[in-house]
Amino acid sequence: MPYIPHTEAERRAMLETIGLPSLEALFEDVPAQWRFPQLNLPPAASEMEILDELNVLARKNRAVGQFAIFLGAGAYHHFVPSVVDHLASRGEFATSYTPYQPEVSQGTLQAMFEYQSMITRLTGMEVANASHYDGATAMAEAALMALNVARGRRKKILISPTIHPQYRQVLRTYLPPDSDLAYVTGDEVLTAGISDLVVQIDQETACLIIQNPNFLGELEDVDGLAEKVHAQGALLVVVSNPIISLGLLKPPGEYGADIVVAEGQPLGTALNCGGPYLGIFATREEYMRRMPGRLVGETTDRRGQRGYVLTLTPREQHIRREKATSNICTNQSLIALRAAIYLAYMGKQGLRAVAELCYHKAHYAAREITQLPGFTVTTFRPFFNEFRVRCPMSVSQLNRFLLDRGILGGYDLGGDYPHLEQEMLICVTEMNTREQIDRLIVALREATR
Amino acid sequence: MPYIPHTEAERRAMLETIGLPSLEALFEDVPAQWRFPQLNLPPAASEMEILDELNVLARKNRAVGQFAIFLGAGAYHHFVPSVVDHLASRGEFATSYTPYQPEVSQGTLQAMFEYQSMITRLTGMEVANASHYDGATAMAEAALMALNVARGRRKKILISPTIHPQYRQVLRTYLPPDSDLAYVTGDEVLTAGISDLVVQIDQETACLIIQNPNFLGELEDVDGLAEKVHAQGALLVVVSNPIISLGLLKPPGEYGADIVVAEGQPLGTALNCGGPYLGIFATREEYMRRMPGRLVGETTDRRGQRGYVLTLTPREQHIRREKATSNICTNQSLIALRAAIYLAYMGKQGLRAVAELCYHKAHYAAREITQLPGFTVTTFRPFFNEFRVRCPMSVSQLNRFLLDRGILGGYDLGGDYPHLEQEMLICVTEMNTREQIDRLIVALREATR
Amino acid sequence: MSEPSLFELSTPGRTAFTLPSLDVPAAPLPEGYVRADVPLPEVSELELVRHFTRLSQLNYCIDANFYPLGSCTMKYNPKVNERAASIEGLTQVHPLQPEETLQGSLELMYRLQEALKEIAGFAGVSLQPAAGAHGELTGVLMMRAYHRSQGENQRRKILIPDSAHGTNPASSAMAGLTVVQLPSDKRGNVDLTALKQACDDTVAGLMLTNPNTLGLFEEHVLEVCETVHACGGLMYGDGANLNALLGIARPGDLGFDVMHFNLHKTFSTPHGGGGPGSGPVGVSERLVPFLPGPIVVKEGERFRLHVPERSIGRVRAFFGNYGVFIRAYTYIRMLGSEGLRAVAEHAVLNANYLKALVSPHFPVAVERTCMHEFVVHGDVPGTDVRVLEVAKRLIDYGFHPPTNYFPLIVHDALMIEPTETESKQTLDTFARALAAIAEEARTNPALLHEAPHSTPVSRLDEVKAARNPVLCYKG
Amino acid sequence: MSEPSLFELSTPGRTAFTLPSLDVPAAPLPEGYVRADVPLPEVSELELVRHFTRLSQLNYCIDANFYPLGSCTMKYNPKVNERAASIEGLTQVHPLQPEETLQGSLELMYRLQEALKEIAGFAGVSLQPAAGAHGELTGVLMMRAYHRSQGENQRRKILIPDSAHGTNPASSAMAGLTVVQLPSDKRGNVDLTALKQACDDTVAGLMLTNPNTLGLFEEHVLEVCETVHACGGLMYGDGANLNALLGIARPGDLGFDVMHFNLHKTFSTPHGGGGPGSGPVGVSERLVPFLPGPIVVKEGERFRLHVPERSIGRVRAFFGNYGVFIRAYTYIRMLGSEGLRAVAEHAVLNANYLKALVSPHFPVAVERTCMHEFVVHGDVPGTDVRVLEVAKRLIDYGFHPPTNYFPLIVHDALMIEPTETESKQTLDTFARALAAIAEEARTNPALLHEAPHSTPVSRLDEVKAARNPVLCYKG
Ligand SMILES: Cc1ncc(COP(=O)(O)O)c(C=O)c1O
Ligand SMILES: Cc1ncc(COP(=O)(O)O)c(C=O)c1O
Repeated sequence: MPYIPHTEAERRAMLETIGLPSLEALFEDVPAQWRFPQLNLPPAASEMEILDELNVLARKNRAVGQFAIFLGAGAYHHFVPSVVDHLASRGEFATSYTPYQPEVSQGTLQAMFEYQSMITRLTGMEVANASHYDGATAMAEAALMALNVARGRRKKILISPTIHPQYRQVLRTYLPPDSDLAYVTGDEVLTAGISDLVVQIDQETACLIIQNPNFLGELEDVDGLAEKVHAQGALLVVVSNPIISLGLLKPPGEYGADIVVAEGQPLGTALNCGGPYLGIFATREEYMRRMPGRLVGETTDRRGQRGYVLTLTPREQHIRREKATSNICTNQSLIALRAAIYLAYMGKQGLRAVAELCYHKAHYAAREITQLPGFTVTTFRPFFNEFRVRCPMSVSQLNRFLLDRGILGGYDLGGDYPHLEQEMLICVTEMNTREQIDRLIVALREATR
Repeated sequence: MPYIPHTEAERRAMLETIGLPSLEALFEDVPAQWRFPQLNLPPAASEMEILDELNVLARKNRAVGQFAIFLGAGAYHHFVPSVVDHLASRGEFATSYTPYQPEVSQGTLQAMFEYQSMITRLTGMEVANASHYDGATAMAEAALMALNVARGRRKKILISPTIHPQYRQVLRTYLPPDSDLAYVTGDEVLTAGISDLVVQIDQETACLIIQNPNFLGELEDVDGLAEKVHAQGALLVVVSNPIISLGLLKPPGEYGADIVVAEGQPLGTALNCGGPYLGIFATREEYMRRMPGRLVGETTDRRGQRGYVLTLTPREQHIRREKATSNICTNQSLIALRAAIYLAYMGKQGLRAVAELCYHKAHYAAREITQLPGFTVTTFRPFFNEFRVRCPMSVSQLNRFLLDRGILGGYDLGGDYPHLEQEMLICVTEMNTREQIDRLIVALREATR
Repeated sequence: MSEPSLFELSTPGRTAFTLPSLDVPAAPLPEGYVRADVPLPEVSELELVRHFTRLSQLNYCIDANFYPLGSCTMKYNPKVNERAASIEGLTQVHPLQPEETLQGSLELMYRLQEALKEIAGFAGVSLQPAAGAHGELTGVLMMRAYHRSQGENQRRKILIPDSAHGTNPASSAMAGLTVVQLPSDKRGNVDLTALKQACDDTVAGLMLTNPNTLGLFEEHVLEVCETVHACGGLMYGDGANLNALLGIARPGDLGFDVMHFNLHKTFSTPHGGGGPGSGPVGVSERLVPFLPGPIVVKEGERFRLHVPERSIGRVRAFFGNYGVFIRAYTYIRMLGSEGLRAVAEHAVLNANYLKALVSPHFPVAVERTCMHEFVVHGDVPGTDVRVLEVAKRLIDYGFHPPTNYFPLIVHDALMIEPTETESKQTLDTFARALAAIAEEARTNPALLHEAPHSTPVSRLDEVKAARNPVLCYKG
Repeated sequence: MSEPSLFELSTPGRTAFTLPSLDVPAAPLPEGYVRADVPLPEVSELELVRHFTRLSQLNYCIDANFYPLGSCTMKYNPKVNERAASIEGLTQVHPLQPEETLQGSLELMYRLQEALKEIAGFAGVSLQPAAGAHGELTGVLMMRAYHRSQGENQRRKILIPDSAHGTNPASSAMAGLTVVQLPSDKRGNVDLTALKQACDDTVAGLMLTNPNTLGLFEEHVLEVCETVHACGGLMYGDGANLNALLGIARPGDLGFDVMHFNLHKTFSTPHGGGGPGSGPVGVSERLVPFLPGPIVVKEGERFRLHVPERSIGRVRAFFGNYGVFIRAYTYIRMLGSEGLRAVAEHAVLNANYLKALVSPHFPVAVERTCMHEFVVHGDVPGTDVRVLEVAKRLIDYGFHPPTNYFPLIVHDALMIEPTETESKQTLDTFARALAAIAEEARTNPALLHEAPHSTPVSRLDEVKAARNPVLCYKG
C-alpha cells in the first residue's frame, strides 16, 4: 500500500504488543452497524497512471500560456521568477507546520518576520500579520477587527460599491443580515463614489472600506479622506488591489489608512485557478493587539542571540477560544513565503519596474482602444493597469470572438454592475507583449466589422 | 547585470583597493589587438523572455508524451518516480562539486557509496565506481582497463557485432587504427555470434566484449563463456543494456564477467535527447586499483564515527597525471544520485516488477505482431524487452506511417546492419499500455493494406 | 551562525530581477499618486537564494524528521502530489476564464467533491473554505441559515465539549453564536447528562470532534446525535481527525449534519510552515441548499459552476485552495478505497502501539484503545520537569515535539499522533527517547531545563517578545 | 547524528514503488536466465525521502555557502536554467527520434554551437564531449588525426606546462601521445627558451591553459602560438578558465586551434556533486573536418545532423550532455555580449580584490595582476600549520575551502576563485576569516589541527580508507 511502511510481520508484532488480535479489533468503539463501509471509489492508481489521468484533465483546460490574456479582476497573471518555486518547494519549508516550537522553526519564523517587515514597507503600515486565507477573507476580518476596536459600540460597516464584488459577498456572508454584530451598507447604489460614502460616515460607523485602485481600475481620490473618517471615530480600511500597484503608487499608510488588506497572489504565485492565494493584512501599531492572525516577533534566546517566536498569542483561538480576535489557525504561510521571496527578488527597483511596465502597457492599450471605432475607454480617472471599455456588443459575445483568436478577453462588468452593461474590464501586465496588445486591437477592430 | 551583485560604488571601492583605475586596466596582459572583441550575440533576455523562447523551441519538437513510443536502442522511456526530481534537485546535491573535502560533503559521499553498493548488487560484481560519462565511454574505458590489466602485453580487443553500434564507434575513436595501444576486431562480420568470437580469443586478447541482452534484444548464451575467455588469460567485459533487464535476469557477475558496464539512464533519468546519462562501471575486487573513475570508500573520523571519503586516488589524473588509469575528472555524479534514488525507491521488489512488466508487455507485442500478415518477428532467441521485426516495406517508410498515427516506431536496423534491411527493433517498456500496443498492431496492419 | 536579516544583507543599488524592456511608448505617470520609493531590500539573486536556503536549513520538517504533532496529522506528503500540482495545464488557469476553457479544472473539483461525499457519507460538498477553521465558520453559518429558514432564529447557543480545539468556540463566536461548554466524562466522552440538560430549543447544535482531541472515539456517538437532533439542533463534526475513520465509519452515516475536512491533514498535502490548508464542508441532505457557492455540477458531459439556491454566499473569492485540491485528489486516487481504509487502520495501529510503549513512562490521560493519536501526561512526577521540558528535550533526539498543553482538560498534555506513514522502527526509537528523557528528568533534570542543546538558537524569551513586540525589522 | 545506510534502514518486504498492474497476458519467463533476486534495499517512500534529505543536509553547496574552489568556477547557478532544463517539450525527447520531430532540440544545439563559436572565435564546434577532460581527449585525438592526414604520423609528442591540470597529461596519454613537461618561468608563463628547445617535427602540439592555473594570463601567448605553429604543431587550449576571457579575448583569435569549453564552469550549470559537466570542443578552420559527429547544421529553415567528412568519430553515444546545453544556452541568452564581458570583468575584479585582502596574510605565488583566480602559499611560516589545516579551519567559518595542493608547482598552494557572483561583503568576510586563521595558527594551532569542529564528522582517516578499501556496504 503506498505510503504505509508496515510489513505483515511488523503488523503482527505491533498487534501483539498492543494485545489485540487484529486490526479490526482496534475499532470496537465504532457502532457496528456503520463500521467498515464499502467506499465506492475508483481503483487505486499508480504514480504513472494518476499523472496520465491528470494530464488528460489538463488538456481539457486551456491554460493561459495558450492565450494573450487580458483578464484580471482580482487574480493577476504576473511572472513568477524561478527562484520562488526553487526555494519555496524545499521540504524544510513545505513539510513543516506552524512554528510553535521556535527552536526548530527559525527558518519559517525568520522568513515570516521578513514577510511582515516587507509588507509593512509596501503598504506603509506598522504591523502586518503572517497571512490570511485570501484578500476577500482578509477584508472581512478587517471589518470584524474594526467592530472589535469599537468594542461593539459601532455596528455600521460602510463599503464602497467599487470593492471587488466577491469581496463584498464574502463580507456579507460573514455578517449576514440577521447578525447582531453589525450591518453592511454603502454599496446599495452601485454608482456611489467616495464623496457619496463620506456623507454616510457617522458615530455608528465602525469603518469605511474602499478599494484602491478600485475594482474598475481607477485610482480613488483619497485626499483628506482619512481625516473625515477619523473625525467620526471610524477606521479607514483600504483594499490594496492589485497589490503590484504599490510598486508605483502611494501606499495606504501614507494617506491615513488604519487597516490595509490585499490579495497577495500577484507576489510570486501563479493563477492556480483561484487558490491558494494570500490574504495580506496590515495595520497600525496601536491596534496590534486587536489584529487577527499569527504574528512573528523578534526576541533573544538564553545566550542572547537574536531569534524569532510567535507572539501576542493571547489574541488567538488556541488561547482565548471564543474571545479570540479571529478563528484563524492554519493560514497561507507557504504563499506568504513565496511573496517574501518575490518581494526580495524584485527588491526596491524591481517592484517599481514591474509596476511601471504594467502601467505603461495598460495605458498603451487604452490609447490604442480609444482610437477604435465603436469602443470607448470609459475610465476617466487615472488608473493603474485595469480600465473599462464600452463595447459595441455584449461582452460575452466579444469574448467568444476573441477566444477563437487566442485572446482571453477582459472581465464582463455587466453582471455585477448592471449600469455597466457592455463594459469590459481590461487588465494588462508585464506578461503582455506589445505584439499581444496589437493583436487584441486588431481583433477588436475585426469584431466590429 | 543578472547574477553580478556589484554596485557602481562597490566597483570603485574595489578598484581602489586593488590600485587600478578601471576594469579595463585589469586586462593589460591581453594582447591589445585582440582585447575586448565585440561579440555578435542576440541581446540579453530576461527570464520571462528566455522561457518564452525555449517554449517556442519546445513546440518545434514532438515530445514522447505525444506518442505511443516503441523506440529504445540504447535510450529508454521508463517512468521516473516523483521522488527522484524532488530529491536530486535539492541545492545541496546539485550545487556542490566533487567531494574533495569530505567533512562538508558527507551527503554526496554517502549517496555515492550507496550508489556503488547498489550497482555491485545489481550487476553481481564486487566494486563499482562513482560513474562514467555514459554507457559508450564506460565501455571504451573498460577496454582501456583490460589493456592496463594486461600491462601492455595484450593488444587485441575483441568485440561482438551485436554491441550497440554507437558504442563500437566510440571504442574505435578512443583506439584509432594507428593506435599503438591496441586494435579492435571481431565485428567485421556483422553476423558473428558468440561462438564465432570465442574461437578468436587468443593470448593476444586483452578482453572480449559482449552486450547482453545484445543490441538486437536477444539474451546471449553465456554458459561457459567466461571460462573460455579466462582460459586464454583475457577478461570478459559485458555491456549490460538495457540495465533494467537486471531486475529479472542473471547478472553478469553470476556468469563470470570481469568488468560490467552499462547505460544507467533508465534508472531514474528522462530521455533528455541523449544526455546527461550515466556510465555504469563495475568490476572484481582484484582489479579495483586499475579501475578508472572515482571511488568512495568507508572509513572513520577522529572520533571513531563512520564516514566516507574519495579513495584509491593514486589511480586518478590529479595525482598520477599521464600514468593515471583514466583522464576522467568531472563525472555524472548527479545522474548517479538519481540512479541511487531510483534503485532505492524501486527496491528489491520494484525493480523486479518493472522488469517483468517490460518483459511481459514486449512478449505480448511480439506475439501479436507474429500474427500479422507481412511481419515476422525475427528474434528467435529469448529476449527481454526488445525484439526484431522484419517488415514488408522499408522501416523509414513504415515509421513515417506510424508517426502520422501518433506512434514512434522502432529503430531501423538496416543502417547499421545491412543484412537486417527492413528490420525494425521494437522496444516495449512499462510505459506502454496494452491500448498503445494494440494501437501499434492496428497501425501495422493498416500499413500493409 | 545566525542568519542576517534580508535588510542587513541589503546593499543600495543591488538587484536580482530581470524584466523585458518597455516595448511600448511610456505614458506620463499620474501626478500626485506616485510614491517616492518602495523601501524593499536590495540583494542579488545569489544572496537571496543563499538566505532562504540557509533559513530553510533551520527548520525541522517531515521530510527530515519524525513530526508527531498531535491533531495535525503530519504524515508523509507524497512527492507525486507536488508534481501533480505543477502540471501547467491544470494550474496556469485564471479562475474567471469562461467555463468552456476550464473543463479540466472543473472536472477535477467535481471528482473531488464526489470523492469527499463518498468518503464521509454526505449529500453535498463545497470546496470553498480555505482551512479547517474556515470550514467551521462556514458550517456554523449554514446551521444558522438553516434554523433561520425554519423560523427558528432563536437558536443561538452552540454546545462545545471542553476538549474541543480552540477554533470551535472561536468560529462559533465569529458567527454570532453563544458557546456553551460541555464537560467530558471519565472515559473522555461527552457527558451525556450534561448534554441532555443543555438541549433545548435555543440550541443551534453541537460541535463534536470525533475521534475527539484525546484521540478517543465517542462511545455514545449515536446517542449524542439523537439527543441533539431530538431538541432540533444540528450535529457539526470537526473533521480534523478524519484520518482515523477513512473506510472505518462515515460521519454522515453516524448522524452528523455538517463536517469540515482538513485536506491538508487527512489527505496529506504539505502544511507549508503553517498553511495553506483546505477545509471543504460536507453536509447532509437538508443543508445542501445552504452550501457556499459556487460548487461544480455535472450536466451531461459538461461541468458547470452553480450556486445552491439558499446558499449562505461565498466564504472566499473564487473556488478555494485549488492547488490543495489537486494534491488531495491525487492522494485519494493513489490509495483507492482499500488504501484509505489501510491508512486509518495503520494510523490507529501506530498510535496504539506507541501508546503501549510510552505509557509506562508517561501515563495516558484516559486508558482506552485510542484512535489515531493519544494524550499522556508529559510531566515527570517527583521532579520539577513539566511537559515543556520534555518536549524541548525531544528536539535533541532529532524529533519534532508532539503537541503540548492541549487538550486543555489534561494537565501537562502531550498529544502524540504518529500517523500511518511512520515505521515501527521510528516509533521504537521515539519511545526509547521518551523513556530516556523520563530517566534524565530524574537523574539530570538540568539537561531538560536547558534543552534543546543542539539547535541554532536555545530557548527563546517569549515574554520579552510579547512585552515589547518587535514585529518588523527596525534596523 | 550520523545517517544510517540505506541497507541498515531496509526491512524485508517493505516497498515504496507503485506501478500499474499487468494489463497483458503474462509470458513464461525464459528458463535458466532468471536471477534469484535483486538484493536492493527495501524502504518506504518516507524513509527514502528522509534519508536523502538528511544526506543532502550534510553538504556545503553554492546555494548555501561561499565555495571558492579554484579552477572550478563555482559561480551561482541560476534557477531559471533548471526551469529551462525541465521544459517537457525540450527534454522528453528520444535522441533517435526522426529529425523532423526533433527540430526544436536541434535548433537549440545549433544556436549553442554558434554562440560558442562566436564567444571563443572558432570556426566549428562539436557539443559531444561530456566534460572538460573528455573534450581534451577529443581535441588531442583530432590533433592526431590532423597530423595523420598531413602524413605526419610521427608527431607523437605533446608539450604540457608543469602548471597544467592533471587531466591534460592524462588525456594525452590516453590518446597515445608522449607527454613532455615544460617548465614555467618566474612570472608564471611558459618558459619560452624551453619551449623553443622542445619544438621539432615530432611535436603534435602544446596544451596551454590560459589564464593558467596560477590564474595568470600568458604574457607571451602570441609568441607561444607562433612558436608551436612554426614547428608544425597545433595549439590546444584548455578552456577551463574561459570565465576570465568572455568578451575580453577570443582564444581562436589568439591562435588556438582547438579548445574545450567547460559549460558547467563558464556557463554556470550546477556541478551536481561531481557532474554532469559538458566539454564541447571548438576548432579553427583546418580542424573542422575532424570534429566528432554528429554536429547540427542548418539547411534553409531545417536543422540536420551531420558527420564531418574526416570526423574522428563519435566520442560518446548520441549528442552529448544535452540537459547541460539547455542550461548553458539559457545562461548565454540571459547575459548577451555585454553581460558576458561583465562576467569576466567582475570575476577578475573579485579575484584581484580578494588577492589584495588575502596577500598580507598568505603570500601570493606570483605577484601580478591575476585573472579570475589566484594562488597563495597556504601554510603559515614559523608554525607547523600547512595549507590543509587552513583549509579545514575555513569550514568552521562556514566556507567551503579553496582548492589546495594544486597547482603542483606551488608549495602549499591555496587556489582561490571567487567568481563574479560573489559580493564584496562575502569577499571581505572571507578575507577576515583567513586573516583570523593566520592569527590562530600562531596563537592556537591546535584549533587548526583539530579543525573542522562544526561538522557532522571530524577529519576522516583517508589512509585507512585506502589501505583496507571498503567500497560497498558489507553489513
Ligand atoms: C481538532 C482541530 N479542529 C480544528 C482545527 C483547525 O483547522 P485549521 O488549522 O485547518 O484551520 C484543528 C487544527 O489544528 C484541529 O486540530
Ligand atoms: C584547468 C582544468 N583543466 C581541465 C579540467 C577538467 O575538466 P572536467 O572536470 O570538466 O573534466 C579541469 C577541471 O577541474 C581544470 O580545472
